[in-house]
Formats: sequence, C-alpha cells, structure tokens
Amino acid sequence: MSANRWLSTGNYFTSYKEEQRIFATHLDRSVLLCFLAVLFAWPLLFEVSNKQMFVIDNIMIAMIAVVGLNLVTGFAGLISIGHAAFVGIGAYTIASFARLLGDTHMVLTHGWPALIVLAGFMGALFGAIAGLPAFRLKHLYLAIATLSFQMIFQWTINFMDFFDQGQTISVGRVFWVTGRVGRSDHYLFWYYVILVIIVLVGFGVRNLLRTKYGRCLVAVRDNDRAADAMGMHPGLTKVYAFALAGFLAGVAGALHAYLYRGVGIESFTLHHSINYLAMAIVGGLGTLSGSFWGPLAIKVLDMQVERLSEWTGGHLAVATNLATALKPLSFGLIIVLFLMFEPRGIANWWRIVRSYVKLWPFRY
Amino acid sequence: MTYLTVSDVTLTFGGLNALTDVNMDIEPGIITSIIGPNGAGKTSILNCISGFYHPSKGEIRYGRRSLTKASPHQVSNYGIARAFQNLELFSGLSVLDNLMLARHQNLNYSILHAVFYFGKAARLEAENRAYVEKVIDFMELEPYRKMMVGNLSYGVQKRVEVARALTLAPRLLLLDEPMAGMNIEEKEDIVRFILDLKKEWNITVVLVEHDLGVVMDISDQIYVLDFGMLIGKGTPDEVASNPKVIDAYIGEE
Amino acid sequence: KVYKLGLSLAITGPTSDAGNPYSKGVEDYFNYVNDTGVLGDDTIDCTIRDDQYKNDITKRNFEEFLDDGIVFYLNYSTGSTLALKKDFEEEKMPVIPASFHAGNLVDSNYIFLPIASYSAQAIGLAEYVVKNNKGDMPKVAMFIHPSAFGRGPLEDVQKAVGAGLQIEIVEVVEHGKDLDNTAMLKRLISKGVRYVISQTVQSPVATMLKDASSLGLIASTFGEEGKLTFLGCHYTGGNDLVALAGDAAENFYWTTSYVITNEPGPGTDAQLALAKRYGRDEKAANSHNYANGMMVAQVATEVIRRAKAKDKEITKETLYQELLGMNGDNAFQPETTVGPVTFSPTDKAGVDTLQLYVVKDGGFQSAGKPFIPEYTAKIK
Amino acid sequence: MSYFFQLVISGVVVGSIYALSALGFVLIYKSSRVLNIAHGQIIAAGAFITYGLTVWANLPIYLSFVLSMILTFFLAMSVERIFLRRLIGEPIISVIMVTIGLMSILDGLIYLTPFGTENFSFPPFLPVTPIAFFGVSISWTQLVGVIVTFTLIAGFSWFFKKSTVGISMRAVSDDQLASMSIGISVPRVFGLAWAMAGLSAAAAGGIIGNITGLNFDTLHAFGIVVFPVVILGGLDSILGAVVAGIIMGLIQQFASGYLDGNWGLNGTGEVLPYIILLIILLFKPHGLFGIHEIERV
Amino acid sequence: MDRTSRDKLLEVNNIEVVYNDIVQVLRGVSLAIFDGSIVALLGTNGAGKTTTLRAISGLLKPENGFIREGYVKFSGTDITNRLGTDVVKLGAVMVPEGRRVFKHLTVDENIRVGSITRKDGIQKIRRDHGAMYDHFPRLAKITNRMAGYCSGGEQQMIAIARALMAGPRMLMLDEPSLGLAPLLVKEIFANIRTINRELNTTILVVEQNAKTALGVSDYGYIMESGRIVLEGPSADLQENPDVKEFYMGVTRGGGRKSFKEVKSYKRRKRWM
Ligand SMILES: Nc1ncnc2c1ncn2[C@@H]1O[C@H](COP(=O)(O)OP(=O)(O)OP(=O)(O)O)[C@@H](O)[C@H]1O
Ligand SMILES: Nc1ncnc2c1ncn2[C@@H]1O[C@H](COP(=O)(O)OP(=O)(O)OP(=O)(O)O)[C@@H](O)[C@H]1O
Ligand SMILES: [Mg+2]
Ligand SMILES: [Mg+2]
Repeated sequence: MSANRWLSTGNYFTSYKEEQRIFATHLDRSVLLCFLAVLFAWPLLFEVSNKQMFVIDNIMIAMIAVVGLNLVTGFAGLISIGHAAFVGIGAYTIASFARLLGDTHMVLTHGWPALIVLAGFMGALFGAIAGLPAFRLKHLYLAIATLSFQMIFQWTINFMDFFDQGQTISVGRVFWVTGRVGRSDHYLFWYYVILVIIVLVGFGVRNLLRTKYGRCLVAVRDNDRAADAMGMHPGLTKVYAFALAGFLAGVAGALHAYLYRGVGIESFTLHHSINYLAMAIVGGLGTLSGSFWGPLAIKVLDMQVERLSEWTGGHLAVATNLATALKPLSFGLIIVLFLMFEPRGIANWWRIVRSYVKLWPFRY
Repeated sequence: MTYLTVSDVTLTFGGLNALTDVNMDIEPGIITSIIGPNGAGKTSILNCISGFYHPSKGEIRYGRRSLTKASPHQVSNYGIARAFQNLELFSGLSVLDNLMLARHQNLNYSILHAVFYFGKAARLEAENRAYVEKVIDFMELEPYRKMMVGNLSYGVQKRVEVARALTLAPRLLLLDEPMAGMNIEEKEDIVRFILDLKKEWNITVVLVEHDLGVVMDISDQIYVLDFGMLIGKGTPDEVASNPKVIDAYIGEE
Repeated sequence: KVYKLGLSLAITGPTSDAGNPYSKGVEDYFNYVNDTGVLGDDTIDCTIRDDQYKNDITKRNFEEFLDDGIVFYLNYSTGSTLALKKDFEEEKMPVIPASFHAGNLVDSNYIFLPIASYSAQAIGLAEYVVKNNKGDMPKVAMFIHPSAFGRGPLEDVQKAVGAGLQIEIVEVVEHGKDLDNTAMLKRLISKGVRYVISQTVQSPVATMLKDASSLGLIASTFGEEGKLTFLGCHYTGGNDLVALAGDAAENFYWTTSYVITNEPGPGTDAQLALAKRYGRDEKAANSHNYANGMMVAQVATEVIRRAKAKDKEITKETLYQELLGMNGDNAFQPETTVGPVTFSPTDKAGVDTLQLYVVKDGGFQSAGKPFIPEYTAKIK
Repeated sequence: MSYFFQLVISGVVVGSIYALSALGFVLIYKSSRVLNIAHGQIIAAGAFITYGLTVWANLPIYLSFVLSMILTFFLAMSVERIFLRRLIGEPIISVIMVTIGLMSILDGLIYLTPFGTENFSFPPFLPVTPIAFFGVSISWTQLVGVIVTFTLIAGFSWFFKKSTVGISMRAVSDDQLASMSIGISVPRVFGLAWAMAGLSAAAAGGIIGNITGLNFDTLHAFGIVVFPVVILGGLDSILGAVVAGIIMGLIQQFASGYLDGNWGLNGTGEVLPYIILLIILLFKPHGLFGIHEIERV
Repeated sequence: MDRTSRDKLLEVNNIEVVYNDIVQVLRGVSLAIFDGSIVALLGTNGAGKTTTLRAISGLLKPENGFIREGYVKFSGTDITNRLGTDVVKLGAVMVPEGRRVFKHLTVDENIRVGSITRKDGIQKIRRDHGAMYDHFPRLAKITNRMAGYCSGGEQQMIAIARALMAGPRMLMLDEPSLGLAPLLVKEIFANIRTINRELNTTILVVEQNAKTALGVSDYGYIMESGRIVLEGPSADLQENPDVKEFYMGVTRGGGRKSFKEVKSYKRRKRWM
C-alpha cells in the first residue's frame, strides 16, 4: 500500500488485510476521532438544561436499540415487531432488582454497570427465545410471531403483581466515584455513560459486520437454503440474530430504566416497537450509520411537531383537531416519503456526502 | 477414504415416487454422471445426498458417515459441495461476498475476536480472501468480482454457482446441470474446470447434465434414471448402446 | 410579579376527549385571573404542555417546568402521577392531578386530589345502592378498567365490604375490547346481580349498555327486579357517554363532585360565562371536564392569593403550606363543585361531597342531594 | 347450559366479524404479498363515511351502507395509487413500513374530522328486541353482520377461484415478471386488490360501528386485533379467514366466559389468541390454510 | 426464403439499453423480423440476448433499464419503452428465461390466465384453451397439478401455451431448451415449428443450442457483448466455419470435437 495513507486518492492495496480496514486512510480515522472528542467535550463547554440533556440521552438510548433492530431486520431481514418488548426485558431486569431488594439497594445504585450488562444478556436470552419460531416460520408469519411476543410480554407485565401490574416501578439514584449522582447532574452523567456504550457498540458491530458473524446474517436474509448449503445452520443463525438484537435492546432498556429512574410498561408497547422500526427505516435499513441517523431524525421531528401542535392547539381557537392530527400526519408522512423517494434512508445521503468530500478537491 | 453409497433410496412426495429403490456406488476421484429425462429424479437424488430431502426409505453413506438424516449444513461440513440447478445464489450480494460466504466453516474464530477484530479474525479473513481470489480467476470471474450477482446474466450466474461450490473446497462435488444455458465454448470452459478438478485436486464429481456430448466425453461412469428408477448404468459406451436408455432419453439420431 | 405554573396533559392522543376541555378550563381561568386582576397586578404564567397521555413525555415536560422554576404543578393521568411521585417528593412540589386515584396519595405528601377519589366515588355509589335497594342484600358486579385506574378503587370497595358495607360483590369484570357482552350480561343476571358499578372510561361502558338495552336488561326504575341498574364513576359519565350509547344510556347513574350545566345554578352560570368570555364552543363549555380544569385553576389561584395576603413570598413551600391549611373555616368553595375543598396533612382529597346524576331523556340530571360517603373514612 | 350456547353463538358472531375484518388483509396479501397494517384505519373510515351519509346527508341507512362501500372502494384504490405504486418491486419490509406510515397518516386525517376525538352512535334502524331461542339470544345487528360477512366471503372466494381476473391476481403474487410478460398490468391488479379490501373494510366498519358505537380508538384497534386471525387462517386464504375468525371468536368468548375472574386471571381474551396462534404456527407454519411456498432447490 | 416479399413485423433499429442509468448493455442492436418467419438469436453469455427480448417486450422497466437510443417498431407502431401490457395487446409475447410458470396455480389456470388481455369473446378463448391441449398432449394429462411440481419440460410447455393464449402475432422464446432433455428439446422445437406453421405465428427464439435453433429457423443473428456481429439465413450460418466451431462444436475437420481434448488455454473467437 502506498506509503502515504494521508492521501485519500492514489492509494492501492497490496494485501487483502489492508483492503478490509475500516479506515482506508489516516484522514478518515482522525476525522472520526475529532468528532468523538467533540461529543465528549461539548457539554462541558456549553450550558445545557436538564431537559435538553434528557432529550439527547433519550435519542442516544434509542440509537442503541435501533442498532439492534437493524441487525435483525435490516441485515438478517427478519421483521421484528416486538423490539420494544426486548427493550422492556432489559428495563424490567433492573426493575426486578428494585422490587426484590428495594429501589435504593447497593446492588442497584453501585452495581449498575454490571446490571446493565446483565440486562443485555437477559435481552439476548429472551431475544433468542422469541426467535425460536424462526426455525419454522418465515416472512410475515415470523413477523407476527414477534408481534405475539410483544403482546404476551405486555399482558404478562400488566397481569403480574410482581411487576406492579405495569405501573411505574421506581429505581433509585446511582453512585459514581464522586458519590451519589444528584438531580443536577443526573442527565449529564448518563449522557457520558450512554456515549461510551454507543462508541463501544458502534465499533463492535462495525467489526462484526465484516466478519463471518455479520456476513451470515445477510446470507440468511438473501437465501437461507443456500446459506444452509454453505454450512451455516439457518435456524440457529436467525436465533443468533434475534439474540444479538435482544442484547442491544436489553442494554438500551437498562439505560432507560436508570435514566427515567423508573420502569413502567407503557414505555415498551407495540407503539414503541413500530417507532423503532420507523427509525431503522428512515435511517436506512441494513446500514450501521442509519441506526444513528434514524432515531435522531424521528425524535427531533417529533419534538418540533409537538411544539407546533401545541402552538396551534393554544393559539388557533378551533384547532385542537388540527393539533391532534399534526403528529401522526408528520410521522406517517416522513416514513412514507422516505420509502417512496429515498428507500435507502438518510444513510444514503450520508454516503453521497462522504464520497463527495472524500474526492474533494478532485471530483471524479 | 471417502466413498459414497446410495442404497435402495426411495423418495415420495404425497402420492408420487420421485425415486424408487435407487442404488449408486461412487468411487473417489472419478466423474460420475446422472442422466435421464426431466422429472426423472436427478435433482432429487442430489437433494437426498446433500440433505435437502430425506429419503423415505433406504440409506446414503459417505465414508463412515450416514447422510440419510443429515441436514445440508452438516453435509457441507463433511466436505460435500453442491451447485444448484435453479440458481440459489445470494442475489443481493457481490460475487466476492457470495464466495466469501462459502468459506464460512473455514473462518473458525470466536465472536469476541470478531467484535474486536484482532489477531485470528483479521488473519483468517485475509487468508480466506486470498483463497477466494484464487477461485475467482480459476473461474474467470474477475470482471464481475464486485458486481451484484442478481444483475448478472443467467450464464454468468451459473458460473458463479459452480465457483461458489468450489470455494467450499469439497472432496465431493455435486453439479446439477452446470452447463445449462451455455454455448459450446463456455461448456468447454466448465468441462476444463471439471477435468482439472479431477486431475489436480483429485475431487470426486457427480454431474447431472443433459448435454450428451459432454456427458459421454468426460464421465467415467453414468447412471440413467427414468421415473425415479435406475434404467441403466455403466461406462458411456455401454449406456449409449443400451436400448432402454435410447428410447427413454436419447432418442434416435 | 409573575408566578410560573406548569400543566402537562393529554391535549391529543387517547383520553384527549377529556384532556381537551380540561386544558381549556385551566387556560381560560388563568387568563381570567390575569385579565381581571384577581391577584392585583401580579400574573400567573401557566405553561401548558401536551403529553399525549404518555408518561415519558410527561416526565420530559416536568423536567422542563423544573428548569423554568415553577412553583405549582398540575398533572393529568394516573400513570404519570404515579410515575413522577418520587420526583414530586424530591422536589417538594405541590401537585394537583386530574386523576382521582387514591393510590396517588400512598406514601406521598405533595399530591392533592381535587375531588373525592375514585374509591370514594365507587363506595359512594355502593352506599347509594344499599340505601335505595329493596329486598335483601344487593348483589353487585364491578366493571373496571384493566389497570391501576380500575383496580385501585375495586380494592377499596372490597375493603369497605370488609368493614361492613352491606353489598355482595358477585363478580369483577376487567373489560377488554369486547365486541359482544351478551354472554357476560346473561351471566350476571343468572347470578342474580342487580347492580353494575363501572370504573373505567366511556366507550366500553357504552358498548355494554347497548348490549344490555338490546337484550332489554336495563332497569327502568332503580334496582328493578331481574334487570340491571348501571352506575359509574367520574370518567364513565358525562355528555360523551350519551353521545356514544345513545338511548341505551337512559337510567345510567353517574357520580362526580362537579356541577353539570344541564341544571341552572351559580356554578353553571360561572362556567358558561367563562367559556363565553374566551369564545369556547358548546361542547367544551358544557363539559364537566371544563368545570374540572376551571376548578383546579381556581384552587391554585386561591392558594397563591392566600399566601400573598399573608405577604409570604410565593414558593413551592409556601403554597404547599397554604394547601395543607385549606380546611375548617379556611375551606375553599370553588364555583363548579358541589362542596367545599378541604385539604389537611391527613386528608389530601379536596371536595369530599359527591352528587349523583341520572340520564333522563337524553341528558344527565341530579338524583338526590349531595352526600359524603361514610365508608371512605372507615377504611382509612 | 344455555350459557354455554350463548358463548358459542356470541363466539360465532364475533368471529364472523373478525373474519370480515381479516378479509381485507387477505385480499391485499393474496395478490401483492403485502400486509396492510393500516386496514384498521380504513375500517374506521368506512364506518365514519356510513355514519356521515346516514346522519348528515340523511340517506336511508342501507343505501348509505352500500354507498360507503363504493366510496371506500375508491378511497382504498387511490390510497394504493398514491402511496404504494412507486414501491412495486421494493423489498416487502419497505412496503409494510409504508402501510405503517399510512396508518399514521390516516390517523391524522381522521383526527381532522370530528370523528377523531368525538363519539357518535348510529341511529337504531333494526328491531332492538333480540332474536331469542332456547334462552340464547342474538341481536339483529349481529345477525345482519353475519349474513353480510358470509355473502361477501362467498363472493370473493368465487372470484379468486373461477374468474380469469381473480386468477391473474393470484398469478401476480406468484411471479410479477412472468405476469407482466403475458400482459397482466401489475399496478392495476394491486389497485383492484386494495379497492376490494376497502369495500370489505367499509362493510366491517359499518357493522362494528353499529355494535360498539363510533369511537375511533375502538374501531382502528381492529386492525391489530385481527392479526392473529389473519395469520392463523393463513395469510392468503379466504376460507382460512373465516375458520380462524370463528375459532378466535370462540376462544375469546370462552376465555372471558370461563377463565376471567377465576384464578386471578383477567383480560385473557386479549392475549390467548396470540398464544394459541404461536402454538398452532409451530405445527402449521403457514397457518391453517395458507399455501406452502413450493421450494424446489 | 425470400425476405423482401414479406413485410417487416418487427423492426429493431440500433437500440442502446442501459441498466440503472449506468450499465450499458446493448450498443446499437438492429433486427428485422418478417411476418411468419422463425428467427434465431444466438450469442455468448452476457451478450445481451435476454436484454434484447426485454427491450422489445417492454420488460426492461422492472429491471430498471431503458432504451436510450434507437427505436423498436412492431407492425408499424413504435413500441420503444412502452409498457409490457401494451406490447402484449399489440401481439408480441415473450416467454421469459428459465420457465417462469406460476408455481401455485394449476396447469389449467396457468394456461387460462394467458388470455387475460384478450377481448374477443369467451367462446373463442375457450376454443383456443382446448387447442393448447392438442398442441401439448402431455399437459392434458396433468391439468390440475400445481405447475410448481411439474418437471422442467412440462413447465416449458406450460409457459409456451400460456403465452400462446394471448393470441400473439409474434412469440419470443428465451432459451426454451434450457435444462431440457434431448428428447424434449426435439419435441419443443417440433412444437415451435408447428405453431409457426398452423397459427402462422412469427417466432423469435434465443438459444444456446445453436445446432437445433439454426435447424428450425429461417434467419439467424449472432450477438457478442451488446452488438450483432453476424447475421444471415440460417442455412448460410450453419455453413460458416466460425459458427460451426464456436457454436456447434464442430472441428475444422468437420468431425465433432470431443470435450476430452479441450485445450487448457483459452482461445475465444471474437468478431471485433
Ligand atoms: N419438493 C417437491 N414436492 C413435490 N414434488 C417434487 C418436489 N421436488 C421434486 N418433485 C417431483 O419429483 C420428480 C423428480 O423431480 P426432479 O427435480 O428430481 O427431476 P429432474 O430429474 O431433476 O428433472 P430436470 O431434469 O427437469 O431437473 C418430479 O416429478 C417432481 O415433480
Ligand atoms: N437488471 C440488470 N441490472 C444490471 N445489469 C444487468 C441486468 N440484467 C442484465 N445485466 C447485464 O447485462 C448483460 C447482458 O445480460 P443478458 O441477460 O441480456 O445476457 P444474455 O445474453 O441473456 O446472457 P445469457 O445467455 O447468460 O442469458 C450482462 O452483462 C448482465 O450483467
Ligand atoms: Mg433437475
Ligand atoms: Mg439470457
């Protein structure tokens, strides 16, 4: 490979190892590093209100969940209409501890990093269980099986006294080396926790995708009989996909539980599952970067529309109907428009922009 | 030492018998052809060997192993590869990825290696990539390397199909009409591949093919199926002169 | 000065049919306060945020309000009130929700219910049944919402029965999206049930009433032999029920602490006047939820007024104290309720008085005098 | 005992209404392999249109019932035209996602009308006294519902089995390219499929609206409620829709009739269909009557 | 035969086809097909034969390709980039590559649905429907079998019968002999000939099996990488030494070249 990996053009690979690098050039890498640095630094530089931080945290949690969904639905092509349930599993793992030991017990408040990972594994476990039908079912039949899982999950939580019949189970404030994380810096603290996790997830999945563990997902999506003939067990591969998705969902759920300091069923309903799907689509199915764009786009849109509908509701006398209509309308429109005009999602714009910038100043 | 035996295999679908009491012995390192009219059960027998169908009666043995109940991924792990009659490619992926997928079993690193992409993972990926490239220029697929398979013409896809089977680096190779939709010239290429495989890599080949020219020229032994039953076997000359075979399949010239 | 308040409720989404008029009531009354100088030249700035009946959004709104430094918070749904209870405690924030769920008050000091809890309402209905039932011990069925909102009151009624309330709860029905209640109704009849007490929202009740009437099972007189008399708490009734169930709503008994505009009275006049002043349509103006919002706003204003009068500085704390002090001869009588608001460290339910209404030819009208259920005290 | 029979009757009644709602899904899936998540909204629209025609345009209810079927026929057709045309040939998940988006859009549009938040009920037009026999009773509305359901279902099954157009619709779902090669206009087929689904939706809406009263949440919830029915029957089988519908109807009635209230169970009618569904799918991966993909390698 | 005496049914005037707006596949292809004739189109893999047929029968769009240059005329009307449906209505029907029958329809339904575009009365359609079973007696035995379970040859016959039900003036077959046993190939091509004679249907057949194809056809075209490189009456083509060697596997000596002796080095013949 040409000595100077700073140049973005005129590089040619001399070994396959090089071709498989994530970053073709030092440039890409350093750009990314700078970006990360900014992400870590900005809250210290600017004044951020709790509410804003809260919103940002929410978006980032959604990102983690959507990466999971994208793996199972985007890459492995298994439509999952039960993703919120897996997120719920993660959250209720934390909640169970709160119920068993009390919401301010050491395990919860000090052992949170361990619990978050544990929640991930619970998610993976249930993901695998919910994925079992994939052994026999295909396409929509499988999709509805995941829907069933969603429904059964909701019903079970609503039914069981242990989970307070779906009412919010509160989770205490956590501790950090600096001591108890109080209300003032609660959201900032979790911002950093989530950020670290996202970075880990991002790189992990990126790597996974260029190995057989990523390729086999795409294989079962494209043609699972052929995949079978290539020596991978299609059933197991699909279950593995669900487990993977479940893991990330579980982590997201745990974070949700800690961020809201409470777990209630109504944050994990079918409606949320559909939202996650929408995010994955708008971001770009089958792309990693899409999993980050999607939640950002959808949530920001949501907030703006909320403002708008409040304004109309408040200021125009007869406009309550309009106000009510705005949100579903915009939500629906954005999904439909994207699918109609940019089926590959925002990720595709991202790709175009990047290839443009890469070649700058010499275009084509 | 590998050795494939098919003993009184019967396969039924609802009413009809796709195969009835079929027997075959396949020596290592030879080219065996299976011919017969459409619907005779050629593909079915390959399906039984490669584990897509399970015979309702009889047994299939490969060396010490029994393939009767094995499922496709097991079979391919035993070193038996298969090229399909009706293309079964990953049509959404590039030719390269299609072949990399065939290296699945050879990439034995843990998911942790994969997540952090260090050591073993990186090394094996590169090695196998090299192997794939070898197959690509063996099959002369260079121009298509990065193209989406679904967009290739039928004939080229057929070639990818064979290439992918090779990439599995099998001991026993099952080819189901690899030359359908090719003209003489291209058939010659494939034939050359097959002969090379036999000579250089000493791979055993089972070939299903309708082009009698090819079959008669290159196969060491031929089985003839009709309505799921063996109606003839032997060397090309024996088969060619077998009257049953002639009126069931070849027809008068 | 400007006093910051916050209200988060379902202007859109589920239950917005109740939330909408409610928010209008609150908004209009605060405007009225500012326009007519009820607080001298001080004004109330109440931010109203839509939460679409979603706890997560409610939480976000509350955080925003905290950032703005509100001194008094108005909340809406049962779910979010329970979910935010901990935060209210931490923040020492006085809160009045639109949910009358008794559970809101459990280990909480800062939540105040505007009127008698659902439990009190249900018990009230039960007591009314006992009083007006002819013959032996009345057999009752409870028809409840599948959630805390429905289950909570049920438990309290059962407690009341334990404490000696003379009814027999034969069956409890948690409704789903049932298309056909024929079987259920027949079952109740066959078990000798005479009264059905509902604690849920209008639409399932409407479905049930329609089936009942098509089966000819609705009692034409209270507690009629071999028929069913239907009764329900605050959120089962109102004009929406009549709209949904049509004629089937006849003889449905409903209890709440608010006056209704079908009947003349100072409350009605005040309510209609306010609605008129701010150009609200018929529907909103006549909604009991409008009355509800109006009353809550009134209470908030009242505590601020009182704190000012004692020229205390207006803070969460002072307002909280004023609320706690709102009893005895400090009790406060809003315009749109059938009784005075009384709060104390031990009693955080505002208006304890209930009024029973019944549907006669397509409209609700009061049945009997306002009353205070006895067993609510007994089961404390 | 009569209680048992009552449950059976109610089960069948409710079931056939499920079947009618499920029919819409089947019609669309049968030709385009798409699951229209927004069907619930179309059902609601049908109901509202019927109401509007009856009460506001005060037409005789039967007339407006038919009219709204026609209107919804074209409504659905134009929905397909506007939103789904461009997606012919896109991966199935995208198309399904579009219907999800569609669901929200229709929600929005309906919220713009009074029906979105307010509640209405049809004027009674059938004898209120139910038909009673052996202590079992069934209301006229329900009876009409059952009759309408079965006529529609019979009609559509004939159409797909016997008429050339019907067959061509099945052909499209089988192999779009091949159908184009013999001159089937795929877009027109999809349009027709949606239109027919719309028609059935209007029928369903009218009937459900009469039973529950017109509350938007209740009505469009049907889109989701009938999923288990659709899948259990096998996505592309009309007969399946009927059988599954009735099975689910019975299950729900018996669940709430015998399970609920005992052993602290409640609301089992909501979840049981899904559990049953999963169990049955394990044995019949294509539902009870769904066609098996012919997979010959 | 004398080509000028007949009128041109199909005229393809050096068309260029691109897929996905970038991949150019046809680089100026021209064909002229006369009414009632049988024309063979031969060529290596990826030459663009299928693409040519798609271009004629308006099936490029679903593959998102289109005709960028040149025009296609069918019996006088310009059908460049027209929809498949219209083309079929005009009377040009294509039988796609790899026997795309409707797997889940019965044989009978498959054939019947072919008549979808026809407007000329049920009786006539019924009659033709019956006639198909006379053309393909094999199918008469299995009218109610799911087409998906039929053997390769049967499927090919179904596909052809289905296309014929549209009552085409010109039938386009894409590799009809693909994966068929020799006997069947004979049978199919016999059918093709009779169809051409009895129904007087013009036929354009894409083939790999040059020998058979040139055997039945009156005129032949040979494609290489997007261009027509050789054309002429089939009889002449059969005599052309290059065609002989590279498409019919006949050695210069004249004898059939054995596959055993294929050389390990490549020696592709290209006409450009
Ligand atoms: N999955 C299946 N279900 C039902 N019948 C099947 C199935 N697979 C094959 N058959 C039947 O088994 C018989 C043999 O089919 P097979 O594909 O083996 O024939 P073949 O010899 O490969 O024909 P061809 O040369 O056309 O490929 C046929 O009659 C076919 O209809
Ligand atoms: N949908 C498509 N998108 C992009 N390229 C395509 C597409 N279809 C075909 N091609 C390209 O066009 C060229 C010609 O394809 P075509 O199928 O016409 O060849 P062919 O002559 O039919 O070959 P064969 O004999 O193998 O069928 C091939 O190189 C193929 O890669
Ligand atoms: Mg075969
Ligand atoms: Mg081709």
